[in-house]
Amino acid sequence: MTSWVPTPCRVVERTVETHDCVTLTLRPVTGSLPAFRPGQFAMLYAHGVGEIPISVSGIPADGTLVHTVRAVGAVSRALHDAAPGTVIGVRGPFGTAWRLDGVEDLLVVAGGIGLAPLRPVLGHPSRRTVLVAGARTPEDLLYAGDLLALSDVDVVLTVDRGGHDWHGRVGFVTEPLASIPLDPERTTALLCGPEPMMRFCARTLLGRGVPAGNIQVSLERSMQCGIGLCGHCQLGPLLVCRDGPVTGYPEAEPLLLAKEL
Amino acid sequence: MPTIAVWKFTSCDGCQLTLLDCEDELLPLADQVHIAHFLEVTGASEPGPYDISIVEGSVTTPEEAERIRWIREQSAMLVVVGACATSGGVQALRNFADVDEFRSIVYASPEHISALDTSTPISAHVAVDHELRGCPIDRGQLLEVITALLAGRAPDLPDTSVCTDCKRRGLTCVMVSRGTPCLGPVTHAGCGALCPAVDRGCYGCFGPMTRPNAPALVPLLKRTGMSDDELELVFRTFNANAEWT
Amino acid sequence: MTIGSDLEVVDMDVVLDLRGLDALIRVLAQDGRVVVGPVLRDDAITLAELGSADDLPGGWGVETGPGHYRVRRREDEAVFGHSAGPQSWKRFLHPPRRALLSSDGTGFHAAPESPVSYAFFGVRPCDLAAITKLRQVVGGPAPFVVAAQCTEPGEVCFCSSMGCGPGAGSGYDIALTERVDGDGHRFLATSGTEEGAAVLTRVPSRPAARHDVELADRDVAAAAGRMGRSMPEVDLRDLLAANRDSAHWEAVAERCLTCGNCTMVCPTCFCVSVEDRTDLDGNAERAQRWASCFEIDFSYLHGGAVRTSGASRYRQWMTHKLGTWHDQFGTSGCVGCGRCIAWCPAGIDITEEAAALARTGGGRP
Amino acid sequence: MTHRANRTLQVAGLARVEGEGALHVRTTGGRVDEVRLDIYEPPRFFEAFLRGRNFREPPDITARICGICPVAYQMSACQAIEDACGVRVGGQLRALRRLLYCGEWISSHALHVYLLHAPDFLGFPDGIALAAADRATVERGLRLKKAGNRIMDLVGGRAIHPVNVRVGGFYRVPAPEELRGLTGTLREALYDALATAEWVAGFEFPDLDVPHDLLALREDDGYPLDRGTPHVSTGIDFPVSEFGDHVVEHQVPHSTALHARLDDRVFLVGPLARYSLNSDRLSLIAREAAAAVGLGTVCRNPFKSIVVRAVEIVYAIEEALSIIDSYERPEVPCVEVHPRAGTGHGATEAPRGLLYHRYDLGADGRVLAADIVPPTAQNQTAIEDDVTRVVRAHQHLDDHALQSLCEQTIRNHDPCISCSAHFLDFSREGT
Ligand SMILES: Cc1cc2nc3c(=O)[nH]c(=O)nc-3n(C[C@H](O)[C@H](O)[C@H](O)COP(=O)(O)OP(=O)(O)OC[C@H]3O[C@@H](n4cnc5c(N)ncnc54)[C@H](O)[C@@H]3O)c2cc1C
Ligand code: SF4
Ligand code: SF4
Ligand code: SF4
Repeated sequence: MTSWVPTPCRVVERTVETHDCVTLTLRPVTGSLPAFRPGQFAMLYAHGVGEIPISVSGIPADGTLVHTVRAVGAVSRALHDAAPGTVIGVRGPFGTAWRLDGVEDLLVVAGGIGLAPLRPVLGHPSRRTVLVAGARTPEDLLYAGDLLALSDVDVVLTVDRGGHDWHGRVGFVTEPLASIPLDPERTTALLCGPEPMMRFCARTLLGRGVPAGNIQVSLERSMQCGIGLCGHCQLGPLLVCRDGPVTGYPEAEPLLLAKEL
Repeated sequence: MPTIAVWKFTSCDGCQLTLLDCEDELLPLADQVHIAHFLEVTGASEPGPYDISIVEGSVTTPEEAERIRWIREQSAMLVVVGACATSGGVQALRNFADVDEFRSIVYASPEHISALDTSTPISAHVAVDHELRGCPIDRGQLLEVITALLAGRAPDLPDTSVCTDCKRRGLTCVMVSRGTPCLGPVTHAGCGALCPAVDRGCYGCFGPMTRPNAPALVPLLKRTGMSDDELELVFRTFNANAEWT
Repeated sequence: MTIGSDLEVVDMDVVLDLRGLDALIRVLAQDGRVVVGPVLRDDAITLAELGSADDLPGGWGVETGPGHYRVRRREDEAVFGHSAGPQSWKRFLHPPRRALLSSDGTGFHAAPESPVSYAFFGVRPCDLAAITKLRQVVGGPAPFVVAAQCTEPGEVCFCSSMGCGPGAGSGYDIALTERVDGDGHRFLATSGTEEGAAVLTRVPSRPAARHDVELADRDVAAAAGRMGRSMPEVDLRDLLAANRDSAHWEAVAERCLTCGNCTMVCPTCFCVSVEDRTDLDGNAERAQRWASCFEIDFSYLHGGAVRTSGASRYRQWMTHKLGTWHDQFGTSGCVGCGRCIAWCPAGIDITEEAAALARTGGGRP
Repeated sequence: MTHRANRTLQVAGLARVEGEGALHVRTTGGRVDEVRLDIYEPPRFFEAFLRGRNFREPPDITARICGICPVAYQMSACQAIEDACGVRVGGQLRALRRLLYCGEWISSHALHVYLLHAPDFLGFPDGIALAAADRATVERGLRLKKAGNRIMDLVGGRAIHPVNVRVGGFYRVPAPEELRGLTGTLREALYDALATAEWVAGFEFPDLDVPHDLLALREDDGYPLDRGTPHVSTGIDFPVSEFGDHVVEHQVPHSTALHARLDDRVFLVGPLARYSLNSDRLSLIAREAAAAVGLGTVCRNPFKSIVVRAVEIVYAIEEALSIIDSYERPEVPCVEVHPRAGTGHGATEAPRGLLYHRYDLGADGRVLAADIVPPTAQNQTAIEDDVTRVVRAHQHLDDHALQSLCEQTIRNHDPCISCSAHFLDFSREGT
């Protein structure tokens, strides 16, 4: 049962990203946690409130963990509000990671908070990376300043609704996908966002000749344990906490197409 | 200290009493919160705003319809408790009848009695944050809501059948093993399966769970010997006004 | 304690009479185990702690059917002459509620492990298989298992078509086969582990004659032919995978109450929800409780539940049980005990529904 | 100002009573013109919607008239329906009913004594403030209350609106071992109850000696609880079936609230009446406790009802222990009751006094008509009369003190306004 017991970690830094998102840097109060890989997640426990799955949004080399949390309900709100010094419980790493071995051109497509689990794959100097990120409004764009500063990444930002001082794109992330230059055979696409978004994006990419096997998605289901015991995260044959969240599109597509699966 | 106010609308007081029935927790709770209004317990009544308002009872008079709007404005969190507050309660039987006739049965001079023609749940008048089902509510669930709100977590109030609790308790299903009609399969959990524990079929005092499949239960109830009349009555008692189908 | 598995088969069959059976219960208890077995309680044969063989439901049988269960007097005094009841061993291996940890805000402490070591007495072969499947998922210490081979399947049983009975496969310490006839009331006892063999040496018995063994084998073999039901002989995993969009789910949903009884009585259904509790002093506790995929909040994601329709919830349960369990754990999740059929108030029959799917073929593409 | 001759006292929301009510007092030149206990609890029309219901339903439905004394409603309803059907429940089933009722008495009385009434005598606004000053005492009260609730949980399946009560008996009867599990708690509770009697007897009681007729049940084998014959302090008895001939409800001109009179006289039900007519029926320890705190055989000072309640708690615990002690599980959990056309009457002693039910049944078992007379409805005239006397005797007090005393006078009767089957009044003098 020790697998249920979190490691106490202290919030050492809290960065406000948007009106409802913060990035927390956590350091184990004592000892260390096993290394996380991009795409994996932790179960973060807010004392007395609850525990939820949150991806790693950064993997510093100093043994800290970085997570970006969007406040949507009680637990995520409590984590969002955790001031530096607060102790948070961490279990993990859990789940599958983005498969990056042998990747030539990397296309990263993120919707909203979906950018968080993808941030750790950005900025790898040895490969060409294109990032297409969407958000509801310019104010909801995560890490916007940092992203534009990344030298090795072509960044395309788009929002559902712009404002006076927004000069970028307005529309869904699928639109730039239809037109950005890419070499389909060489491209590996990583998608994370709402299910319909991932489906539409994958369709667009398939239409452009990207092989289905080159597309990876990050799935989301209710998770209460992270260790294949609670059963909530089932999506057809998958236990998403164990067999996901990162899944090849050929495997995921039929599951995403089934109603209420 | 967070302030709590307890309000009564048309009801039997049983749900409020549930708070006083938390004998072991009552005084510790009183140390942690400030009771700003609770007429059954104290004459001291303070003006709003209140952090948590707990509302018992249904709306059956024009004055009550006014008062609930005021309470909503004054309360950060509105928790409505019991079948009266969540579905209109047993007094909602008037919704299916001629209220003038009801008045004349009870009162010699019915013209003095100012009551609305319907008994309606609080949610028909204002937005509510949490609903506690039951006639009466369950003590454990009441404490759960209060402690959850104090801790800032979401209260754990499973929206599922009485059967799930019945089974967790290890009770033997009275419907399957004795042919006793039971509303457990369509009734909202929360009581801890009290009736099956005393060899009785559930009579639905917690009201329907979300998406109850009552049409599938009806033939089973008939098979266990319920007449059409009884079937009508059993869904029209303590949560008569709720959506059973 | 050794794990009740197929470590080593010790061939040393003996025959016990009721006195021997009673002694067996007492020996297991003397060694510090809580002995749990079938008892007659609340008009059903349920599971409870046994003090002696007198606690067993001697002379009681059951009559089962879809949505139907009644205890009935038997003509003999058999103690294991009943098929699966409302409870399963899951209750002990994976209790309905279990504390996980406590938190004071800075430190997290695992809840103490239960110190109880169980001896399960009279485990039917279907349940023996279920114990193995359940433990594969939830782990925990192995119980000492006294199996009772099935010589009397019920109307809703189909373990033989799931390959889980009526003979006890692996996983027992001792297997009993009961027989009541003109030669008396007796139990052929076979040990499955060294520990089982050692225990058997401590109870009064006589060596088994070839005749005893033959009778037992015959009774068990006959039971295989008397199952009330069977699963269609198709690859169930493929069948369910192919029927994700079948219109048949709607037909079941009309009858299904989404009450969750089937999952709760199932000896392998393991899903749990985690509950957070806080007290007024700022301490928090986390616990798990049995959950059901029929609960509407089971699939809750921020914004709403994924599976709201009854059809999608029934599909989830049956597909998991018979199909995707293979993908997740390399085996079927169903052992054919028939509990979900008997204890479904609506009498929905998983074998019937599987047959209906098989009849309609692979469903829509 | 405080001694002014003409004044109006208005208590808009009576606290520490069950349900919602108000008090209105008007005096002119030292004369008390008007005292009105207003009930603004909205009507719930129980008697109306009981019509057409199945004869098995009133125990569950009428329980919902009052969350404080649901067992009383269930017991009176069962008795009335059984009476209509020609069934009498006796033996261990009756004993279990009595046990359940003891639970309600203990719990309801403990609630009233500690949380609602004692603060009046000790000058606290409420039981919570009392606990802040004397936690151990309030904890004792809560312990007592919990002991009562444990009986109801076990026998009734739930403390508020028990699920295990039915016409003819119960759904499930407990095994003797289950009941014996309560013995330890109840033995401790007995000490708490005796301490309670001693504690409340030490309060200061304003003088008041009410001349009303007293009405309570009386029976041969013990203090009245679950049955008995109505008995009046004037010496008359009448069968329960004649209740309606003696206790007549009527509307008073200034109010729509129904008031009741007994043979056209003001009367009182409840602990004072019960005790004064039955003190000889108390069990041993309760009788000793009554003597020890100086309660005579008759008590006519409503302020002392708190002492009577404490003695009744002692009685209920003793009675519960004795029932548990001689309990054997009945063969069947309930006797069969078949409907038949006719009328049935039932009366039991709710914690607040006699509670009467009458049902007219059709041959098919449908309720044709129902009549429910709760104790608070019967006491309303007496309560107003008490307040009149108190105001007259304490004209010298300032408004605040007089108002508090009036409220305390009302709380003497633990009025249960939620038992609103009958009464209601929206009209209030606006001064
Ligand atoms: C693998 C994975 C990675 C995630 N990574 C991130 C991340 O990096 N940043 C981030 O902000 N969010 C992430 N989420 C989503 C996040 O877990 C939910 O927003 C969160 O669970 C909501 O919980 P709540 O209590 O605040 O809200 P509520 O809506 O009140 O949820 C109540 C409960 O339902 C369950 N639940 C609700 N929504 C979800 C959900 N989307 N996924 C799983 N369980 C849910 C949880 O048990 C939760 O406690 C991730 C989800 C998954 C499955
Ligand atoms: S007794 Fe009722 S609540 Fe319990 S499982 Fe059966 S049908 Fe459901
Ligand atoms: S089982 Fe049903 S009727 Fe009985 S208490 Fe629970 S919800 Fe109410
Ligand atoms: S299959 Fe039967 S037991 Fe299972 S949820 Fe449906 S109705 Fe309930």
